[in-house]
Amino acid sequence: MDFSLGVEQKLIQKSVREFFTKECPKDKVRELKETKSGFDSKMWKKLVKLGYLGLIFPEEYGGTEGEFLDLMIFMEELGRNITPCPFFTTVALCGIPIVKFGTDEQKKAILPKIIEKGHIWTLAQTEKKANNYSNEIELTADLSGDNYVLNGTKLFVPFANSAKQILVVARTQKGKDANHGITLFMVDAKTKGINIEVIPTAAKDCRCEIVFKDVKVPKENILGTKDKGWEIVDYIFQQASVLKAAEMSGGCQAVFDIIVNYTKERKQFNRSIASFQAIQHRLVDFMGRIEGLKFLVRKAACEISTGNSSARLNSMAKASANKIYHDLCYHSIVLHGAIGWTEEMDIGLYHLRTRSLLFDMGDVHFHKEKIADELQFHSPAFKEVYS
Amino acid sequence: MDFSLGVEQKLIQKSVREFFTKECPKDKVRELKETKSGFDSKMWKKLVKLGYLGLIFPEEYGGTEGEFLDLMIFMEELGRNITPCPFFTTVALCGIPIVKFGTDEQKKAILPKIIEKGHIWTLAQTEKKANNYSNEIELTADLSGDNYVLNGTKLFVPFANSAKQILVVARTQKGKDANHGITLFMVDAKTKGINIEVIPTAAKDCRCEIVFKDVKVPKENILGTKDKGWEIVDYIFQQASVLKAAEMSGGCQAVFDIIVNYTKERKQFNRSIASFQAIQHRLVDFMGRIEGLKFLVRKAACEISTGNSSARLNSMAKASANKIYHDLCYHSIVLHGAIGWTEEMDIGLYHLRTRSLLFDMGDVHFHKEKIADELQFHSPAFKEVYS
Amino acid sequence: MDFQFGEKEEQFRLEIREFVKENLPKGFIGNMFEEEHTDENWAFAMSIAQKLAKKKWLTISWPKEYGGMGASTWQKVVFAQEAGYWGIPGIGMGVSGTAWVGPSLMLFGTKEQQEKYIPLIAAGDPDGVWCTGYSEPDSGSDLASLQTTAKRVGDNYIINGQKVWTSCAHKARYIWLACRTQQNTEKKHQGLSLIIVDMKSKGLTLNPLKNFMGGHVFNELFFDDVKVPVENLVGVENNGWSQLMTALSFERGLALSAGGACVRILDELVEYAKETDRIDDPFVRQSLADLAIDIETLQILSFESAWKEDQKKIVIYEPSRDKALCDQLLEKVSRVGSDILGVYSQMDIMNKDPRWSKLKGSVEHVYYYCIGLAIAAGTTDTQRNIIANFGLQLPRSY
Amino acid sequence: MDFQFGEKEEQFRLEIREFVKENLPKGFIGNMFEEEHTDENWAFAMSIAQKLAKKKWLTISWPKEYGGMGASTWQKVVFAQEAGYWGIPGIGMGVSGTAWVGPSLMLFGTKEQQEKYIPLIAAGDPDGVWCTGYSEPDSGSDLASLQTTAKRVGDNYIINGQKVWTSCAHKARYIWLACRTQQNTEKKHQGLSLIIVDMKSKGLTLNPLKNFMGGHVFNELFFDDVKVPVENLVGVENNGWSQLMTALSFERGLALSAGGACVRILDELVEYAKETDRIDDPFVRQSLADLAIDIETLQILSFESAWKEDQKKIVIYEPSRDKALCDQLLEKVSRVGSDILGVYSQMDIMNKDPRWSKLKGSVEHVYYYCIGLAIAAGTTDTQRNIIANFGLQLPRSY
Repeated sequence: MDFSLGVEQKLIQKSVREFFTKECPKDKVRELKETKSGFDSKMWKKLVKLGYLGLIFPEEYGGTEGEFLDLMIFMEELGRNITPCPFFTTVALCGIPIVKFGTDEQKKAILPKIIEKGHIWTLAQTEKKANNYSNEIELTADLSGDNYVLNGTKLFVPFANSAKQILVVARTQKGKDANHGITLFMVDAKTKGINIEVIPTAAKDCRCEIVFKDVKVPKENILGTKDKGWEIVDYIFQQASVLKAAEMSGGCQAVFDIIVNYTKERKQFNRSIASFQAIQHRLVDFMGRIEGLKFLVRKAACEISTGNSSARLNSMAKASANKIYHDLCYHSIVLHGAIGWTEEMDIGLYHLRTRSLLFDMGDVHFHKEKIADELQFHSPAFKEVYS
Repeated sequence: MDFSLGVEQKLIQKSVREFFTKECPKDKVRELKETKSGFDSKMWKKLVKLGYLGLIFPEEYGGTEGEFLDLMIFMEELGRNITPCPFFTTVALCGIPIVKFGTDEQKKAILPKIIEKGHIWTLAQTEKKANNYSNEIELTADLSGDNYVLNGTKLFVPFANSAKQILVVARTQKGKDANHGITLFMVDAKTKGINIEVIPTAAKDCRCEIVFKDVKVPKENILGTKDKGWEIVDYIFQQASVLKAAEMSGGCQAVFDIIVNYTKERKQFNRSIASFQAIQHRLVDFMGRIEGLKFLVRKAACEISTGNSSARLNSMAKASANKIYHDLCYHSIVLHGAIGWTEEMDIGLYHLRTRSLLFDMGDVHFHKEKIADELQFHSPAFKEVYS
Repeated sequence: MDFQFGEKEEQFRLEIREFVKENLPKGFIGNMFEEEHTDENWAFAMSIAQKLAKKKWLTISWPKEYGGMGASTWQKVVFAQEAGYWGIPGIGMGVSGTAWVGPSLMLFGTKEQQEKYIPLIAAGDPDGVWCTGYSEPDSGSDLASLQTTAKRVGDNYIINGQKVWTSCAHKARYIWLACRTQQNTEKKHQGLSLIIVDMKSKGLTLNPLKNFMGGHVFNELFFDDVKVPVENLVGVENNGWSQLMTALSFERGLALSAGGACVRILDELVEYAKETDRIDDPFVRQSLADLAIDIETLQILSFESAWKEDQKKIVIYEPSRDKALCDQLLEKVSRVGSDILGVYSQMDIMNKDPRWSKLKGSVEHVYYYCIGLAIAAGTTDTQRNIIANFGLQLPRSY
Repeated sequence: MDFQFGEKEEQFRLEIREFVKENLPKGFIGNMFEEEHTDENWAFAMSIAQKLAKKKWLTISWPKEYGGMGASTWQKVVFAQEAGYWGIPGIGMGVSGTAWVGPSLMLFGTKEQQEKYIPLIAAGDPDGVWCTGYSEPDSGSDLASLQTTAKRVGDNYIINGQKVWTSCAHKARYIWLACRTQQNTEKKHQGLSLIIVDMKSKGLTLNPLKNFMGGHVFNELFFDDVKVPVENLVGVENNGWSQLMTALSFERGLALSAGGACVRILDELVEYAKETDRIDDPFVRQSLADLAIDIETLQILSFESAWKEDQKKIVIYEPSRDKALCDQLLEKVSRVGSDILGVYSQMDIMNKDPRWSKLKGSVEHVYYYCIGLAIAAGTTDTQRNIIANFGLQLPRSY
């Protein structure tokens, strides 16, 4: 067992942290909220130039073939700095499944453009039920000649307004088993019939509504196998849950640093408020939870890295992140007193993201249900030994 | 609005508190755990002599026709002193429904014996599903001549080993609607075929298993109407939930007094431990919750007293009591340190009852479900005004 | 014992609802502090304030001789509940004037002050809008350590210093200012005074402090040799602390209106769950029931506090108890409500769009504003300290 | 990074499970402290202890030269986990001897002491059972204020005073006693010494302190002119405090075995839910998943602490962090487990009947014993104070 970061990860942690601190200070984060694209395209280009988009993609497509762990560390730092950018949507939600399920042709056509040109991708999955189960997928794709024709509406698709390509989860067949009959299409965002509108969210993080009206997609643009797309969605969820949890874990660490420093410095009744026991104990309880989260996420990522992805751990990571993030932000702002509520303090920037982070890749309830599944079908040691 | 106790209730509160303090000090409570009957029959006789068994029963049957509120205050005091005795089972679980649903003949035959002779009754409802829904009732009662023949098993029936009579919830008809086909029988505990065994519970509060094997019960011993007994069970639950919550509310008040006094007196690091902020804030949070519980219970009882029984409030009272009781006992014992864990301190006596109290008359989940029903079918003010 | 409102109060409740029906847009949900965000909101709030003034409800608790309604405790309770439930805008015109400036002036003000300021407040006049200058950058919970000075020079006070977290200052005509009129006193709460300052005074500058959601509630105020006539002193010079404590004690009823607001959100969530077919989801059911219990508990406790006041019993820790519970309840209502709204809980509260903001954005609004409320008028921890000291007679821990 | 045990450890785990299969009754779940309740339990525990001694597992962390196994950190971790999961009785023979008396004697004991006491412990001998006398009626969290005195008279110490909460004293042959050998020192932690006392000594009386469930773990001990030869002094006279602190730091691994015990209960609860057809109940599912998350979290943190120790990193607040989380987890496991067991959670733990006690009563056992554990070895609040001071470098708050 080894809890330390490897040389590679330490390097990434250091460089990414420096990069974000320099390229995207908190005032920039504030400014970006007011822009249309929601992210800094110059910074994006630098990220591309530094090769981060290819961090874990195969060398043959221009990547550096790093480990999944490297990506996890990248996401921790992204979350620590709450850097708004379409990295997660491009790499985690689209790049990773393309590497796994794409044909060699598709990969050759797509991955170098992501890695070298910084093409932005996003995943259009959520529909109005918004429950992350396959029964929410109602957007239809019907074959007509050499094309599929897509009709329906996707909601809260991150950075769709900047995306070059959209990975669309569509229904190609209806039946009893909702998991069956789902197909993933890679769709050019400029295709006729696509209408994209930004939804006004608290974080101003460019969640979009996409209306598909008779959108024609060539049939070779299917990712994976027709009707079996839900497997891909599950694959995406497993890894992206951990990466989103890493982002949140980084965010929690940053918020915790802020509040510990603030309570040490802030004086009332001639004492640092960190000397009040009620405050201390609250901080202490958060510290335990945050450290637990950090290692849970890292463990889940480690298992993915070594090819032993654990659905149980992946869901635990995200559920755990969800359980902590809100509480931490709420109490940290309250501990600041009035100043914590102002625009000028960074803490609020973290809290504005709480709700979207909680729902991205599944809420607590969703992930606990997944964990319960794992528990149900696991054979306990005592039954084996005492059998 | 008036939050003060009426003259009558103050009197009852004072006399009952004095009575229990004198007749059932905590060492007696400890001793009684080790006895077969689990209660002090001498004290029971005194309670009868003082007329408490007839507290709210009609004068014509020998009662004093007090309000439901009086009974609620009685239960608060009983809970405050954790006095073990079959008062609740006799009065709340059996006497009250007999007054409401019994024929005049039945009432004349039964109530004076309860009030003047202290006959002990209990309700046999729980079966192995133990969920408090009608679908748990599987004990059958089949008509055979002038008798019903009962077969089945009841569990955790309080004080059945001392009861003269048992009110048995039986199934006289099976069908789609589990609520239908339930009938309540008044059964002499000495009837042939009844076997009663005490279950070893933590509180040693004489929860019994009753096995019914071809037990003959005369058909005139039905309470209320055949097949419509579930209405009676519901009626019992409504009122008994509030009374059980009152018992728990009294218990919470007693535990809170104990822990506040202890933390004030106990010194560590040359200070009263009540001066530590973390301890203070824990006590303060409990105080708010306990005061809230007290008034919630009293309000629910008040509505029953005035004939406006509210299923919503009744369930809130019990759910709220359940939510507080465990937490309070756990933290109070921990705040005591090691001494709180010993037999000699009273606090443990309260905690030994936690689990049975939580399940008596329904757990939190059960009552929240009832509240949700009420919410669902209530028409909100905004819809009416803005319609 | 009796836990029901009387017929008179229920009648009054109907009257308030009639007012709501007539004066608020259909389906309206008012959110706390929202009226101060924009000029448009404020204008609407002031138009309602004037209608409330006509009913004497704007100053419902004031004696009739000062233009109030002279309402009974229970009428006030009903009004606070309903105000919370409907979110009636303009209800306190920024709170200060109606809640403590008026009542304090009745107790401590000169006849001239009473005649000049009180009628403007009672009428819902724009010049009857007040803000309150207590907090300073280095004195929040520790209020007595405030540093803004008022120096007597001839017939004037010359005021210098800084106030912060002053809500409604950008809408107020006057500020109710706590400042230091004597230096180097033995104890820090000695030598303080309350002074009325015209917000149009020379040397007074206002810096808006937007909250992190973009809303404008708080302000910073800088006093740079602000000259104020001595007749603006309220009560006795250097005796400000006890007057200030009296004024603070007028700030009640928050838990009552918050209780009403919570009932509204619960009602709306139940309807939302029904409309979206989620009412049968066991988690939604249990969550809603859980909220219902906590809301009922807060309400009953805040009624008890009102009852004690009505009975002229000594009320010391109860408002703190209610405030602490209220802080926690609002957080829970907003969190659980957000969980029920799911992805729709991430909407921007400054930019509401009926296509996206469910329940008119009220859940998200409480989600962020419950934080502000937990901080305002003494943090939850400060309330706990008060309860520990005065409710449980425990030694001071801070 | 690597979060898996190595092959060697997994092999060791299998070996332990083989031992369990051979030596424990089928389906056995051992509960903490239960072995001290009755003579019968104790005899069984000691029989297992002797078998463990043969494997060198009784003193798994001791160096081989003292009769230990000299296990690696990760073997120790695996053993602690498995011991918790299976509830292997006799594992520490009342804890004191194997956990700190032995290791302390290796550090501070004379050669004679080492030769006399250490082999008895390592062999699982009844004379190798120890208890520890630290707590006194007026010094719990504030240990340094202890008052029991040992006065040097010739070649003896004469001991007077009282100890309390002494677990296992009724089974122990020796007590590891902290007492005051010098009066009126400048600081209260000066002048303390550690002395070995034979439990059969004249003047030493034991009063059992049953817990409120009827279990016998704690005792009171009265020392009335108990004469102890000076050679029973451990280490340096009046230097007891630092030795005592060292001994306390040996008391690790509680979170590891508690984690194992929690996994077992979770496993059992899942099976119970399956058998009783409650596994599809959404509440049962969510509760079980919630426990699984918290258990995994505690385990990973306790592994981290072990890793830091293994890496010779300075471990200061981590054991406190793990203990605080462990206290809370045990409470939660027992509460949620009880909710799932429903009416069956009210069973008497001293009078288990397989007809009524589900999961062999283990949930109820934890339900009551988690309280004792939260109190023992520093309450949860004491741990929080330590973490605040040493983990977060916050000022002392107590």
